[in-house]
Parts: sequence; C-alpha cells; structure tokens
Amino acid sequence: MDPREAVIRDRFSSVRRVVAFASSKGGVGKTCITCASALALKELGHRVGLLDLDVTNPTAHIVLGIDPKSTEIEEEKGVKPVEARGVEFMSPALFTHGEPSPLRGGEIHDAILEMLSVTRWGSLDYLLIDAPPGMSDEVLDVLRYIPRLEFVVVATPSPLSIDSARRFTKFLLDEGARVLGLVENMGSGSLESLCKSMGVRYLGYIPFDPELDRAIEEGRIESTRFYASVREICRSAFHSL
Amino acid sequence: MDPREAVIRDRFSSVRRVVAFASSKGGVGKTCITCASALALKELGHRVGLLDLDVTNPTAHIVLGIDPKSTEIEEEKGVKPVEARGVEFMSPALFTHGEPSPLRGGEIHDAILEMLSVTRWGSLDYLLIDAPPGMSDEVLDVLRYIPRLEFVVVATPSPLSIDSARRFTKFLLDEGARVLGLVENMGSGSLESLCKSMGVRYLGYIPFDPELDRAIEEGRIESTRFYASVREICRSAFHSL
Amino acid sequence: MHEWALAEAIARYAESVCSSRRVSKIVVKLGTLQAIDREVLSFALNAILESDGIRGAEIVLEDEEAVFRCRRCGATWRYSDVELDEALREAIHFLPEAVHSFVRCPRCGSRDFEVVKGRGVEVAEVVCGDGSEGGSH
Amino acid sequence: MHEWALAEAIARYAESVCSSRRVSKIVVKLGTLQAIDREVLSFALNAILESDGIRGAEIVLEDEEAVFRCRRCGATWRYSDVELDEALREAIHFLPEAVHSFVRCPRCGSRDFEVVKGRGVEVAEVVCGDGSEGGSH
Ligand SMILES: Nc1ncnc2c1ncn2[C@@H]1O[C@H](COP(=O)(O)OP(=O)(O)O)[C@@H](O)[C@H]1O
Ligand SMILES: Nc1ncnc2c1ncn2[C@@H]1O[C@H](COP(=O)(O)OP(=O)(O)O)[C@@H](O)[C@H]1O
Ligand SMILES: [Mg+2]
Ligand SMILES: [Mg+2]
Ligand SMILES: [Mg+2]
Ligand SMILES: [Mg+2]
Ligand code: NI
Ligand code: NI
Ligand SMILES: [Zn+2]
Ligand SMILES: [Zn+2]
Repeated sequence: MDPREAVIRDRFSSVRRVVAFASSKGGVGKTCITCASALALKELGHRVGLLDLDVTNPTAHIVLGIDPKSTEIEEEKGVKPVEARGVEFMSPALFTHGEPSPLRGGEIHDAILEMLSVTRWGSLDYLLIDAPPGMSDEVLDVLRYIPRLEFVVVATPSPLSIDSARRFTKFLLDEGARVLGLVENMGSGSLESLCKSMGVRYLGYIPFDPELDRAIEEGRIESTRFYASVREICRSAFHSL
Repeated sequence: MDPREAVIRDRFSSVRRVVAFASSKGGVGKTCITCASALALKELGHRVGLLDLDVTNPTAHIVLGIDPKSTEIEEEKGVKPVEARGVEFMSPALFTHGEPSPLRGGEIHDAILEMLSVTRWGSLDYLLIDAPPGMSDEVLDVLRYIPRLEFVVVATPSPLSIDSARRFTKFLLDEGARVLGLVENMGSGSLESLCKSMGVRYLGYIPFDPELDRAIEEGRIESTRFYASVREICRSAFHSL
Repeated sequence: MHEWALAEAIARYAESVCSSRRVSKIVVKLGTLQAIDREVLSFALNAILESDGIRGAEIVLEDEEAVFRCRRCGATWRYSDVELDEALREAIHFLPEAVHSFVRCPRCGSRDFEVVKGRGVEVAEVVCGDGSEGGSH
Repeated sequence: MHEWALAEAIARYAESVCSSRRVSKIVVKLGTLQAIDREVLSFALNAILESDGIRGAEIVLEDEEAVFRCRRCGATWRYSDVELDEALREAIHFLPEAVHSFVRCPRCGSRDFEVVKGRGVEVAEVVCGDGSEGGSH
C-alpha cells in the first residue's frame, strides 16, 4: 500500500489558498503568468509559493532565474522549497539537473505524489501551481489530492486556444472544481464573451508584449508591461487584497 | 495478452515515410506546421496522411476544417481515415465529439495502440504526425511502435522554448531516433546556431504571421505567408522532392 | 467492419506465439465496452487464419463485462447500467477511451475513473498445434 | 532529513487503517532506488508514533532491490549495477523518477524503462492492537 496520500492534506495545512494556472493548450502563457503572479502577489505583501507541475518539461525555474544544477536542496523534516526572489519554489527540474525527463503517465503520477507528500511549505497566503498542457495525470492528480484547489484558466484569442479553453473549462466545471475565472493572454478583450457563455468570471487581458522574452532572458520580468498587467489582474482577481 | 502490437507494423507497410512534428514545449506551432506541411506536400504532388496524436487535446481538425460531430466514420477491414482537403486524416477528436477527454497515461497509451492498429492508411508518400507537448506516453509510444519514424523538432526563439528544444532533441538523439532537423517558428533565423551546437540540421524559419489565426478561422490557411514559408521548408527538407 | 483489423491483430499475435501454421486454439476475451460483433470477428478470424494456411483452429470468444471504478470517490458501476446514445456507443466501439468523454461517475460526476475490466479485445490463451501453450509469450 | 516526511506518511496511513493509538506492527518495504536511511526513518517513525500516543509498535523495515525493465528492448538490470555520481543518487533519493533522466538501458540506451520493483516506500502490512490486519485498507 502507498502511504503517501495519507499525508498530503497535512502538507497544505499552512497554506491559505492554492491556485492552479491551467489550460489544456500549450504555449498560452501559463508559466509566464504563474511566475509573474507569484512575484506580484509577493510585491503586494503576501507570502507566496510556486509549484511547477509540468513534470516532463518544467520551465518556471528559467523565468525565476534558478539554475537547478547549482541549487542545494535542504532537508528539514521533508524537502524544503528553494527560495527564488522571495518566493518558495519547488520543481521537478531541481532533481533532473537539465537532463531529459521522459516519463509515462504512471511515473508522472508517482512523481507528483512524491513532491506533494515530502515538500514542506512554509506559512503561505498563496501557493500557485504552474500546470502542464494536456488533460492527463497532472491535472487529474491535483484535482484528486489538493484540498481547496482553485483554478485560473489561461487562454489566447486564437481559434485553437478558444476551442481548447471551452473544453477544458467544461471539464473543470463537470469535475466540480472551483474556477476563479479566465485570463486572456496576448489579447485585447475578445474572450469576455466566451467567459459569459461559459458562466465563468473574466479576469482581464494581458496584451502581447514584444519585450517579454528578452526580459526573461535578462532576469527582469518585473520591469515589463506584461508584469504590470498581471499584477493588476492579481489585484482584482484575488478578492482579499 | 494484448494482440494489437502484433499488427501495427503491417499498418505502415503502405506508407513510405512517417514524420512526426514534435517538441516538449506547447504552443510553438506543431499543429499549424503539421497541417500546413500536409497540404503543401499534397500540393507538391504527394499522397499525404495526417495523424493527430495530441490525444487529450486534439486541434488539427480545426485547422483542416473537419467538424468531428458531423463526420461519418467508415469501416473497411479497419477504420478508414476521413478525407480532409485531399489529406487522409485520423484524430481522436473524431471519436470524442468535442467533449473533454481527460485520460491518464495508461489510457493514452491504450488509445494510441488502438488507433495505430485499426487505422487503414492508403498508399501514402508521407504520413505526418502532430505530436502533443510533453515527453510522455505519446512520444514514447510512437518511438516504440512506428517503424522508420523521422522527427522534425519545432521551436521558437523564446528562452523557454530553446531550453525545451535542447532537452527534447537530446532525448531523441539518445533514443536513437532519426531527427530530420529543426524548424524555427515565429522567428527570423536565430536558432541556426542552436542547431549547429546540437548537430542537427536547421530546416529554416517561419516568420510570425499576424494573419494566421484569422485564416485558420476562415478555413484558408493556404492563402497565408505562413503556408508559403512552410511549403518552402517542405520542399527543401524532404530531399526526394 | 473494423473488427477485421482486430482479427488480423489476433491472428498475427497467435502466429507469432506458435510457429506459423500450427495454431490449434485461440481464446479471446471481448470486453463489452468495445461491443465487438462476435460473428464478424469470428468470420474474419477464420478467413484470415485460413488464408495464412492455418486450418481447423478452434476459436473461443468469451464476453467480459465492462466495469468502472471512480478514482475520485471509489464508486464502481457497469457499462451495462449506463444509458447512452447509439452514436456515442459507436464512437466507443472504435475508440474505447472515448468513454471518458461521454460517461461520468454516477456518484460524484468525475471523468477520472478506471476501466477495471472489459475494455476491449484480449487474447486469453493460444494453444499451438503440438499442444504447447503459447500463452505466456 | 527528508525521511521524516515519509515517516509521517507511514504513521498517518497506519493510524487511518487501525483505529488510532492501536497500531501494534508496521512492515515497510524500502525500495533501494530511493536509498532511504533506515536509521533515520525508524527513529522518525518511532518518534511520530509516540507523539501520537502509540507506544511499543513493532517496526519492520525490509529492503527491496530496485530492478528495471526496458520497454524498448526488454532488457532487465538492477540499480545496484548502475554506476552513478553521488549527486545524482541524491536527486533520485528525493525524486525516484529522476532515474529516467540519469539512467539509460544498458542494452539499447533508452530512457523508456519500467521500475519493476524497488522504487520507494511501501507499507507491506499493518497489524492493529486488537490483532486485526489493517492491511487491505
Ligand atoms: N503576453 C505575452 N506577450 C508576449 N509573449 C508572451 C506573452 N505571454 C507569453 N508569451 C510567450 O509565449 C511563450 C509561451 O509562454 P509560456 O508561459 O511558456 O506558456 P505555457 O506555460 O502555457 O506553455 C513564451 O515564450 C513567452 O515568452
Ligand atoms: N508563424 C506563426 N505566426 C503567427 N502565429 C502562429 C505562428 N505559428 C503558430 N502560430 C499560432 O500559435 C498558436 C499555437 O500554435 P499551435 O500550432 O497550436 O502550436 P502547438 O501545436 O505546438 O501547441 C496558434 O494559435 C497559432 O495560430
Ligand atoms: Mg508552461
Ligand atoms: Mg501525462
Ligand atoms: Mg498542437
Ligand atoms: Mg501523458
Ligand atoms: Ni466495428
Ligand atoms: Ni533524505
Ligand atoms: Zn466518483
Ligand atoms: Zn533497452
């Protein structure tokens, strides 16, 4: 028998809210938005954690400027998240050292159970989850194991993303998940009607920012207009602010 | 015992080349490029098939203008691909009717085995595979089951995509896969040096095309500059032309 | 009839287990989820074996009822208790995993359930002409 | 010592199987892939059970050797035969799935292999204070 499930609930007892940024479509901006949201919520005075759950292709550490190879893992009654610009950070990349990590679904499930059961988060206001694309073990596992989980759906105005977002949101609502709302990325407001038709809150849009990639390369995402837009959305999306 | 594996090789005996467009990063253009390549190779006089292997989030049918709900499936000693603008087309979307399709890895593996063993491709010069993001059952299964498989890696010049492409290409080469080369999407040539450093062929770049999304919506991808770029790359990438 | 393709898979598999032309018995389990047409499958399997020069092999087809178990709430239920449109049953006939698109847990509504048994076509046993069991190939 | 977190998981699990405070024996299998420190685990488990008011429970720790089987070529091999840097072994200690990043099939070079057994921490048996087996929870 696998004992790990039995302890996961305890691991989240020090965390006030857990919010997953998700979409079955890849490349819509989940990772950039999750990282920018973590930094913005921290800037707004909150204690924030970030968990990268893109198990076979994690990238959040790049945005946060963490080099997995040179990062020491500390143990203290579990595995301590590392500190990334004031954010408690955990990622499978910390253990794969930049090597390829091809895993079948059952192995992804096992890796997620392991990370959820041994990571000791501090006292956090927000734990943000950077979800992978697809609709598979990763999303099904967070739905199954993480108590009080909330979702932010990320979409762009492209026809492929809109179709995916509609299906993904239906999936979440059918599962009884809490959907905080949808963020439109690289757009200018055109997804508001999609939200209305699905009955989910429209959290706002983030314009295309041609400077984003370079800012990520230079480790200064906070200096971008992208970041300013994300911060405004965080301010209004998370009521308690 | 599962008998399906035993027949897969036979299913590809009428196909000259099988080429998967892949990347562990989502949103780099795999689907758009696979569909455009299929139409371009057909235009260049070849018999072409396209298999969508993004099992939990298929989107190629949207680019090809196929409505899964109103498409009849024909049986003839197996399942016949449907015809999409002169291309033989198979996709899990044909069976899920636009509903969400959340599947765990083992289920994805089963769905792929099923499609590979019952689909009866005609006599084809090229069967193109639209791979999903991630490095999981889908990519591992095509590597395991499809004879003579070749890969085209798709990447954009963004730092997250470059890091992913490097890791994904290393994975493919380590597996002994044939890597035809790398296509740079939404770029202007900056990934040529990445290819050199990895020892893979640089197949060319496709510029960002602000008209692409609208053209997809209107079902006329062939009218775009995006398509013209893809066609040039196909012309030079597939030697035999 | 797409059953033909699966019959070919069964024949290829049996032939790989025994040395060719010496298959004397094949036991096939048919999961009810895929709703395989027994007559079509059995006709196809006989025709394929015959054209491969294998005569008189005994074909046994056994139904296996499809049973689901929810990974979220633990509920179990049977495919035979599910009400479903003919068009959707046909989609599942072609791709059994499509069941996760159309069927949800009767207790909690989740699509995250396991097909415990009865998914599709499985070979339970192959007996070769010399009487040896090819089953554990 | 991250073993503490896994000891908590084992304790929570055992307590959920028996009615609390009545755990009398726990048998734990330790897959050698994760290279759990037995002394640290056993110290932590005793401390946690005691603080939960459970005294005198017998703790049995059994090693299970890690064995791999390649999904591409079928080769099998053991973790104990693999040469690996200490830093990489430590990464695998924290996340056993990292083995797919650092280890490849000795025959064909593939990373697509199965950990047949010996991955990590498993509870093989729990005996409750009244002598009942809580194992099948
Ligand atoms: N608002 C934006 N403006 C410009 N580029 C963006 C924007 N949002 C995301 N990107 C770019 O899009 C790419 C994909 O973003 P990413 O966060 O990795 O998506 P996902 O995590 O959904 O796959 C990245 O290269 C990123 O730089
Ligand atoms: N060269 C390009 N110019 C402009 N937009 C593009 C280009 N290539 C892809 N896109 C857009 O990027 C998005 C993601 O492309 P897609 O083919 O779905 O990527 P993937 O299959 O890798 O996830 C789509 O909305 C598409 O319209
Ligand atoms: Mg991402
Ligand atoms: Mg998966
Ligand atoms: Mg795609
Ligand atoms: Mg998967
Ligand atoms: Ni049929
Ligand atoms: Ni440890
Ligand atoms: Zn349920
Ligand atoms: Zn091997």
